[in-house]
Amino acid sequence: MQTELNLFSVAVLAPMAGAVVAGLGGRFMGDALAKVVTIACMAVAALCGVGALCGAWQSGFPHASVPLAQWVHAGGFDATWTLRFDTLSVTMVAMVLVVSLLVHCYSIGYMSHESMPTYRFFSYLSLFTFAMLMLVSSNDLIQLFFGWEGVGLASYLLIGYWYDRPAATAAAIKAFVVNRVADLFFIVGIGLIYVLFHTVQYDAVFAAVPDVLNVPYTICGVSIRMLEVICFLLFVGAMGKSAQLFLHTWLPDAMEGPTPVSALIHAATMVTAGVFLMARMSPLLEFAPGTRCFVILIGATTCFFAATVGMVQPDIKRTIAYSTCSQLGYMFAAVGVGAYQAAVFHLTTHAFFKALLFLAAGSVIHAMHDEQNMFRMGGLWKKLPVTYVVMWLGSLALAGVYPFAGYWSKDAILNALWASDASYSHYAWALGSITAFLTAFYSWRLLFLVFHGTPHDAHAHDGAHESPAVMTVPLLVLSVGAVVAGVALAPYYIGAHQGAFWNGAIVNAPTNHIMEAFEHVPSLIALLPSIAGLAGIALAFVLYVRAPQVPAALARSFGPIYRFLLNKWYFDELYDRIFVRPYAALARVLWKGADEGVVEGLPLDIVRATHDSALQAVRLQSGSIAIYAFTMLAGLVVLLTVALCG
Amino acid sequence: MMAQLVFYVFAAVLLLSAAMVISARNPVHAVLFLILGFFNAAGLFLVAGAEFLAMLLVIVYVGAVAVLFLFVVMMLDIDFSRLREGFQRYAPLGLCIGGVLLAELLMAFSNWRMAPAGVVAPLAVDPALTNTAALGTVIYTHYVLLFQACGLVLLVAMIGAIVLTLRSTATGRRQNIGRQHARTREETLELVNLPLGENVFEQGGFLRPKGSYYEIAVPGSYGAGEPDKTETEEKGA
Amino acid sequence: MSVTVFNWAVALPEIVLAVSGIIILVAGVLCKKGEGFFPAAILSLAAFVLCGFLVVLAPSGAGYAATFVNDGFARFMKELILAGGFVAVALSVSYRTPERQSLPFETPVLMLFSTLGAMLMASSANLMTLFVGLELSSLSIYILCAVERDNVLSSEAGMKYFILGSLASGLLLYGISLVYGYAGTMEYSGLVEAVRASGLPPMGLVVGIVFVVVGLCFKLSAVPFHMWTPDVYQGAPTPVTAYMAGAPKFAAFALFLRVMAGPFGSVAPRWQILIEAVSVLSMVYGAFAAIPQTNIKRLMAYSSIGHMGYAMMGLAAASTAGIQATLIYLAAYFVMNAGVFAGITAMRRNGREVNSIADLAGLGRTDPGMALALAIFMFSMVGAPPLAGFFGKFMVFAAAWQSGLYVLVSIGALSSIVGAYYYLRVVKVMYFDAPAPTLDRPAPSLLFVSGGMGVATVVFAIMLGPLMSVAHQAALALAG
Amino acid sequence: MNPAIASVGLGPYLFVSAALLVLGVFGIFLNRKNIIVLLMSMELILLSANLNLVAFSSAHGDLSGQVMVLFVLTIAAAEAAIGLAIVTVYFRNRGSIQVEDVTMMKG
Repeated sequence: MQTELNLFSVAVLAPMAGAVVAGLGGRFMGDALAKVVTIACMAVAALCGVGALCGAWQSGFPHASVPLAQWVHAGGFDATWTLRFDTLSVTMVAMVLVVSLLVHCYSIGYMSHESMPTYRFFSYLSLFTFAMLMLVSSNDLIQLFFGWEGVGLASYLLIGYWYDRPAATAAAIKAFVVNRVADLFFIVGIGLIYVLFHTVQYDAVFAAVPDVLNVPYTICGVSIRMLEVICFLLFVGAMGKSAQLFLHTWLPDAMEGPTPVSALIHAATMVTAGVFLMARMSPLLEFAPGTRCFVILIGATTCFFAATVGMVQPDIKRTIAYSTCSQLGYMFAAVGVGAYQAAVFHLTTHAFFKALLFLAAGSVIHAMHDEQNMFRMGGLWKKLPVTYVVMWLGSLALAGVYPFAGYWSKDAILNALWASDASYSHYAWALGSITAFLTAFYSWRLLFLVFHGTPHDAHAHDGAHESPAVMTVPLLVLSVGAVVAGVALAPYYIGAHQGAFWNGAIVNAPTNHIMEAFEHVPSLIALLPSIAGLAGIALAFVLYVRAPQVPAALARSFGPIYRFLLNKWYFDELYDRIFVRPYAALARVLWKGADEGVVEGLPLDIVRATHDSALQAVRLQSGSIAIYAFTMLAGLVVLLTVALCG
Repeated sequence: MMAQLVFYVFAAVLLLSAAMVISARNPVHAVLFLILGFFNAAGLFLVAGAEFLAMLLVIVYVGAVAVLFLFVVMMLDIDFSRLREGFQRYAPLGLCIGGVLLAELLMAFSNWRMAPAGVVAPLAVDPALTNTAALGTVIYTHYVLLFQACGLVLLVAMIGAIVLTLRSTATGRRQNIGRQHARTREETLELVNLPLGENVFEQGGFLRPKGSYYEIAVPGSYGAGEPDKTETEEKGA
Repeated sequence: MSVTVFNWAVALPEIVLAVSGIIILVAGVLCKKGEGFFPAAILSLAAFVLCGFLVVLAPSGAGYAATFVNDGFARFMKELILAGGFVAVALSVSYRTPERQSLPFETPVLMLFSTLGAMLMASSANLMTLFVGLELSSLSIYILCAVERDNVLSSEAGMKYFILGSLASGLLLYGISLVYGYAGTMEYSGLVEAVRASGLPPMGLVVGIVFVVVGLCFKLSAVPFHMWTPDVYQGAPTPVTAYMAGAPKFAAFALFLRVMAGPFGSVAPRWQILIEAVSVLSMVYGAFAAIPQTNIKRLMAYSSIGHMGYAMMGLAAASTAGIQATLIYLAAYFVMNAGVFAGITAMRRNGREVNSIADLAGLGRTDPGMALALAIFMFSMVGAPPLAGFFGKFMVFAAAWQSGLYVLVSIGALSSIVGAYYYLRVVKVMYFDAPAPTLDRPAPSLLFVSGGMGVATVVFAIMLGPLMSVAHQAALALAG
Repeated sequence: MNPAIASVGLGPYLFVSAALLVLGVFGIFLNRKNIIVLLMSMELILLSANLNLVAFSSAHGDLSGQVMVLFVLTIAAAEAAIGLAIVTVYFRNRGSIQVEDVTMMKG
């Protein structure tokens, strides 16, 4: 047991070592050595992570914790650096590390054309990984928040890595700000947890849940159950990180970062943090049905919304980004109905095929010399055979075609949605099914546009070539995952062995029987998503291979809808109107009026008044003895009068 | 009754002369009024039974201080025609404030209360002694420290007067009285025969006295010849 | 003629000082003309040091038929006064240069006699002692102000100080006569009984107290009796200004505390409001009027007006803690003030004295040591921790707060913010302005004084413990 | 109490001294003429205080008031000497002792 804990600690901490060494010493040790160091650290960490997972699996997933150091110890408040060792954290750590290692390797090839030294990039990648590991292995909410913010910081640094591109900087700031908005809610939620439980340590909090079920919280005269409020706040925090509807706007813009970063953000780190948080907080969430309804609503809507937008995007990376958004919607919908296991399962499978898709897309972009518009590609399948094959595998997994990874997890979620008796769950099921169709459609739209048809840019087409091995090997490894992860893991994550597998890391309330119920849905219902997926593939084939002129005609005839989708439901414009412009106007007023007028002006006015009164005061000092004597006498008379009257 | 009459006469003259001191145009007159005021104040002291202080006021104040004022006023050679007439611009306001002060003082004095008897033992006067003897007894026993301190005050005043006003540089002409007395007729006069009908110019102008001014002026003062070293040092000390 | 214990030894330091003054005077007269200054100054310094020891050694108790008292309070104040006199004489040594012989050898002697008067004030147990001591001290200062007799500013300063000072003494004397008229005695011990027996104090007594307060406020240069201060500070020779900003102020405070806490302590509610008003006016006026100043001596005049306002806050508190706070404040004021004046005395260019703040420009580069010392003093005057001024301000604020004088404390805090403006302007000129032509190298005695005071200002916190306990004893001796 | 002052009473003395004080004060701050008059006004103020002291001394039958007057006279003489010396020095420097000319330093 101790061995696993040691491996686990190394797995969590090794990326930090890599990040620190490469980041601080990269200038001195040289670019190549820095890369080697980070990748070596990551490899060690990945080995340890997988080793810890295997060890834990063999010993039946015991619960343990690894105290590292004291942190905050102030009054009644106590927070220590502790690693939590249970199924959820171990699996997450292993998954994150594997994906991250592959992304690191891939980056060597992808970043080889950079003119500047790239040790900074690798250091950031390791830092990103470390922050995510901190997040998933946390044993209390404060440490979780540390990781949470670390992820936010690293994402800001990576999205804005090409800091000489204004769009990249703007995207980085956007990601950071949107996340800050969500984090505000999150930290208020943590604060309320401390208020309610007087601790932020998971076990203590979870143990005390039954005692505080009906504690009321009065806000603006309305009394609500405090647990609901807490869960709602935590979910808003998760919405920000996981790019759910209304807080999703940063995710597509984040594509301004280098493609490996996108892969990392979308597959293993960052966006999955929200889902992880929900799973981690399952003991609380189980007793907040109101919030869970809201979660279903948001999750399902996001799922549908993102898929519709993904259908019409011309940019290869944005299409995949919206796909992520959509898949995250599935996961939240599952959380909403209480099928946390299904959510985490989909998270895991999704990590493999989404990383695969992104890295493959990166390979395409790399080959096309940074061209991202799919309408300028075409007919590349002969030039990029490996990429073409893995893209197929990834798309099959994404579309949920049997027996690829996505099928198992997506099917489980849709079944759970059907089986659940929560309100909105059927709404979610309906939207989810439609989305399955749309997902398949836009995936093959991508495939056909990029790899089939006629090349639109002959020169770029001729220059295109297959990526080097350092990039293709990670693709192949991930494609294995995308094919087998579902069938291999399904029994443990959601199937017969799930109780023993999770061993209490995820809690279902005694009244929550969704994990049995979803097995017993009618077979037609269970088959529907696969049928929808195949139909989507067929439609894409018809529209983009058989009759390539139809999409343009459709876009023309359904102009308003097309533009509505192309502009992402006008969310950015809406936010610009509602938040950005009023805020900018307010800021301008505060700047010109309040700051320059009052904050700067007032002291100046005070200074002027002081100086003027000083000059007046000095005028009294006329130098004349008679005046001086007169002042003294006047003072005497005044004091005398005061004393006599007083 | 007699005492009252005397008091009111003295008091009236005192206040009148005080008023003249501050309003007289000529400072010499002001000093003279001040002397008159001191005399009357001495009278008031007498009425109150402070004979020694009354004498002191006359002897020290009139005899020394007031006369010192007179000397300085005359010595400073003030151009009276340049002296400004009247009072300061803010005189009305000043009068008001002075009036308030006077009113408050009179209010306080009109019902004067003393500390309850017996709380403090007075420094009793031996009825057998005259006022002068009684003061002398106290000054040299009880208040010897203060008496000596007053002596130091006078010393400081002396130092001050010397430091500030004594000059070793020549500023004016002073007579060498001894030399002047020691002169003989031969040194001073020279009889010359003037031819009838001629004026002095035709004889070569006026004659200077024989020894010239330099011999009769104090060495070191203006007009003297070469200053004598030893004598200047003596003066400097 | 009651028999009283004569107990002459209680005034031993004063006697020794007086005798040494006379000896130095005679010695100075015997020296060759123009060469008496240096020996006279050195002998005076020695006399101050000797008296500093004697003050500690002299027995406690009343003497001279209860006109004189020696107690912890008197010792504390006398040591401060002697220190003030010592520093002033030390500064006058370097003020006099071969090219500039304007100070006669009587200067240190007069400072010595003035210090003697101030010590008498601190030890007074009788209104007569108070008056005689005050006059001995003041008359010497009148002469000292005008002592540069060929300098028209010096004689104007002497003139102004003399006329206004005599007026103040006259008012003080009038007040003494009224107090005497009420009580029938001049001894403090008798006054205490008489005032306590008065019940509701009669008008005459109140008028007398106000006159006394006014007379003492003049010496402290508290607003509105401060008018002489800037002109006299500017005109008087710099060592004399340094003297005036030190010893006489301590003596006046000694009197103030002694008289107000002793004889008039039982009618505190009647005079407390006056002190509060004067304190507020001093703090505010001192802060504001200093802002447009260009002459550093005038600046220091307004600064001392403000400082006296702060120190009076402790008096206004009318408590033992308040007295203690005032004593600490005065000690802090002494170290920083003496240091600044050492710096001002050092301001010479080609042998000629310069006094404009602009002459300090660039001192941070041309003479970093002196600039650092001056900056320390300025920050201390602002009240920046952990320098001496901070503890002084903190103590008086705390004492006034405890006595419920919240308005006073808030006004004090505000005016010290305004005060920071002009103190820090000096620092700004020294470090950030384009350098003026270099000043001459300061004389060793100046470096000694400013260095010593700089160290004292910085390590004041370390000395604070013992100082507090001594000040506490002194305050207890006073409050009884 | 001394018989003479008993017949006059304390009050008239106090009134006279109050009037003398106010006259002296007026002399100081209303005068535009010359500084020596200021010095003389100062003498009036001191005289008023002396008058008070003498009267109170008699009224209380306490000698210390008269002793005080003795000291005050001494000090006043010294003060006059110093004052006149300063006036002389000033006159030598400025050639004038007009009250309104003593304003070289101000502000």
